[in-house]
Amino acid sequence: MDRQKIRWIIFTGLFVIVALAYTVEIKMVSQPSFEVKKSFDYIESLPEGTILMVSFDHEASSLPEVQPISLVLIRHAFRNNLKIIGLSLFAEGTAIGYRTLNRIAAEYDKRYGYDYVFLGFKPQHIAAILGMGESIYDVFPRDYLGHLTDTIPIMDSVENYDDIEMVISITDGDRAVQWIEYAGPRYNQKIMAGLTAAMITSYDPYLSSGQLSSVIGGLKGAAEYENLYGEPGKGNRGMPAQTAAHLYLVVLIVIGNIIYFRNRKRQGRGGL
Amino acid sequence: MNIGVIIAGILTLAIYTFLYKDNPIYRAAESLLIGLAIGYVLVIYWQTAFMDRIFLPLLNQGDLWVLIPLILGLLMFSRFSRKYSWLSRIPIALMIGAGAGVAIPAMLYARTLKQISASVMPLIGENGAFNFEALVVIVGLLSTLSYFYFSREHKGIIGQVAKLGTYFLMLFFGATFGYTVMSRMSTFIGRIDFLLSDFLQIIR
Amino acid sequence: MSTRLPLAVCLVSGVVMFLQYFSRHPVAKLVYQTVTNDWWQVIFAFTLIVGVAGFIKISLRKISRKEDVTYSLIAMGGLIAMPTLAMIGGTGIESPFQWAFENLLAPMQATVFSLLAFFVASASFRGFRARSIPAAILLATALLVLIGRLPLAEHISESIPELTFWIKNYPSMAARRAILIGIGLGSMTTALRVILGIERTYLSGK
Amino acid sequence: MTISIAFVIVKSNFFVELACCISFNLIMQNLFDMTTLPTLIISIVSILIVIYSIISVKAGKKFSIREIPGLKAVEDAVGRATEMGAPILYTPGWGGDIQRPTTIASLNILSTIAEKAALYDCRLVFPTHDPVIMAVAQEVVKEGYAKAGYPDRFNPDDIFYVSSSQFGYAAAVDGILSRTKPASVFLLGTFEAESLILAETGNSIGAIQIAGTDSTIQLAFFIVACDYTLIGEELFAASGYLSQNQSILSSVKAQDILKLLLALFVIVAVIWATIDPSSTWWRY
Repeated sequence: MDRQKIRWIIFTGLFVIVALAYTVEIKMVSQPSFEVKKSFDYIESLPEGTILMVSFDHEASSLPEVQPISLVLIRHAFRNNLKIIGLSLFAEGTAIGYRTLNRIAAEYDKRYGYDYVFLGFKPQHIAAILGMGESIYDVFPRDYLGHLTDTIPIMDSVENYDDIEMVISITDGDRAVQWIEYAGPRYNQKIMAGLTAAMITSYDPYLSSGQLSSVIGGLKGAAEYENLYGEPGKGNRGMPAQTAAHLYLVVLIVIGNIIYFRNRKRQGRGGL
Repeated sequence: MNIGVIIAGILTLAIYTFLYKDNPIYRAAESLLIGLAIGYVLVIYWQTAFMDRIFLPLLNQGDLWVLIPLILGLLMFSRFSRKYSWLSRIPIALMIGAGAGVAIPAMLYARTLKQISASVMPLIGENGAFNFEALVVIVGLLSTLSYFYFSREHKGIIGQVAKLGTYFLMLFFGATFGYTVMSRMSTFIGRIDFLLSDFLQIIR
Repeated sequence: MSTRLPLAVCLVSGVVMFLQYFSRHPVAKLVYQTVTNDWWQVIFAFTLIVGVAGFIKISLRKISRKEDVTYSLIAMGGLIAMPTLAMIGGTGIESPFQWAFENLLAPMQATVFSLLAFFVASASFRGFRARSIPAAILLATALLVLIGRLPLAEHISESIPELTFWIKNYPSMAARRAILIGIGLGSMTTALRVILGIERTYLSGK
Repeated sequence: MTISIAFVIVKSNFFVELACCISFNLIMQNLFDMTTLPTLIISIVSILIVIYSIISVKAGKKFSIREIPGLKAVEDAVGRATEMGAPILYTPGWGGDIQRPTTIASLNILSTIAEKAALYDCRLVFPTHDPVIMAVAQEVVKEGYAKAGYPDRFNPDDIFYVSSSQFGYAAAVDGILSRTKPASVFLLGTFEAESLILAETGNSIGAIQIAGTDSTIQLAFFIVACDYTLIGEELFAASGYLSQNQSILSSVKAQDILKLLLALFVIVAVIWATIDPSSTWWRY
């Protein structure tokens, strides 16, 4: 069989398997990882009215992977009556962040300006991170909708990081590193990150050094968090498909090797 | 159904036709993608570079410092002329030189010192037990480093150690592959979610 | 002049940026911020115009030669559409610019990204063959981690996720560190040659 | 007259003030950040070793490095493209910019390949996401063609900007790969997620692929999908090996010396930490 045909078969197989697995609703129970449990317990422990800062530091293309994380985190915060200041240090994350916050706020009857606010986007991210350590008003004189920041009720009690319990950076790259390196040491700001699975290993050094409080990584992290939260969402929904895709790869690798060794035998080079 | 969802769905399928082979539908989508992406970047840079960094500081605050990057930027336009195109080497030299200056300490710190220091662990733990992990890390680090030793052919002892290094490298590549696949599959699942729930509305 | 001036600029900017790293003085931080955040961005923006002009030139030439006319027109249309929409309706949340981004550009980018899933599958089929000992190690680790990352794994055996975690944190981490150290040293010497003006490929003329 | 004198006084006062102000500031503020001391020490040691090796080149010393598998393939790759009458595609990846030393190393390799391509009259296509890299690459390739003695074979339109968007760039390069069907593909530089999109498409058209990157995550994908992969530092060594440029080779030698010193440091530190677990001098 020629190479092209084999590719088509592999591609079609993946498409069919993932699409089918996505339509079935099975709850795949898994032990939450230490990191996810730590994140959940921390948010759970906060008293009502505590202010969190959620930064949507990702591009639109990684939305499928990071949005389940931001959805469940914001739901959890709103359910526990925590307040959220949203912003974005990545141009593409801006509209996404605003829409996500609004959508979940509507589910929990939260009011813009009182329970949450969206500050918008700042391009020079390092300057913005450092600037907010002194005064959030200076960095964001107006919110995303153009209101003067100092007239927004939720901002009454907020001046800088001293008034913010934790910064949660939802990222597909190294923006959370900049939060860690700039807001962390100088302003003693606690930082949590929601990451794509591919980025998890890059953040290991910061976790082990304690500079990063905890992480929620990938669809699997989101699913685990949803289980702790008690309401399955997009993370859980994706797990059967994720499992099917991984198993499909395992099967492909095994078949590839069977073919390879059979051909080798036939060519008389002996077995293993 | 929302017109935006219909268009997004059609474009999604158009890109997927590439998996069959290159074809006019994919090519049209690709051209549109490239054109829109360039247009998008132009708008973003118009706002963040030209407006925020040049015109607004210059006109609103009378900040004359911005003339330096402005002139450096304009020098890039010398590339349109054959005779003066060498002038564009000045801003390029600034970017390359400054980049190199930043890179030396940053690379030595993050990529060398940090990594070396993090690899050092006592071989005997606090409870007096032998720390197998510490040994694995130190052997892995040194053997892989010897793989990157270029001054001598990989023969004899160096050859053996470097060979051990390649085994560690393969462990790393295998593990990274396994870890990264999860992300890659998630993005595809995201598109399937869009196609099945938003576009075709087969599932809720 | 055409070589010396750029070399001088390269040397000075390299030395200044090298030194600022070691200072906590506000002036040093200001220099760093100004050069990396403002100057680089502005120079890049102007160069972008040069690059886009080249792109337009090639497209127009294709149109005039009547090759790939449709595709060139589509690309040019997209290129003009975004700035035009931004000029008409701004770039706010409800603007047509944002609409075009969310419904045209973003889905296509996400779809190209998701092609990776398919390519991971075809590469896995072809690339993981136990041809030699290193290849077998690569294969075995990849299989183990693929399974170990699933919720399913702990139902098969507790030790699979543990072993996955162990490989990631010790042997794999050790190899990664060695790669990083090598890259760090290679980057450092390259950067140094650039600053000293020995590396001048970028000025075309070694 | 009075006005000008007054002006001078005011001016000199200004300078005095400025000087006072600056020196005061310099003393009061942290001119030197003590936490960077270890970095400064290793920087100085490294710089001295590199400079020493460069000086020994000037003094006539010859350096050579071991063979790197994959680099032999570079010559074959250009030859293969020529035989098949197909172009070569070279791309430095989406992850890098001109400020990154890796990009410089990649452009060094490009210059060697351009020379060979000019010699064999083989078309060299270079799509990029970064207009600055495009501008520099045009110069590099032009020079390569001139060096080979065929400046007229150089076509600046073959080195072009496609799109700064990661997946716009990936889609464009995929399109170019499937349409121009290059016989050889070089993926050398800093890559991110687009790595495998390009490498698998390159493989599907049957091109011979030589990859090399400093992105540790993407290395795994290149290893699986490409014919030859330069791992991390090999990319830097490759630019010296291919061009036989003595200054680069001497740097590679300096890197080896530094590696030996670092290895020694690790061994001493581990023994020390084992004997005295409370020691921290090696920690940074």
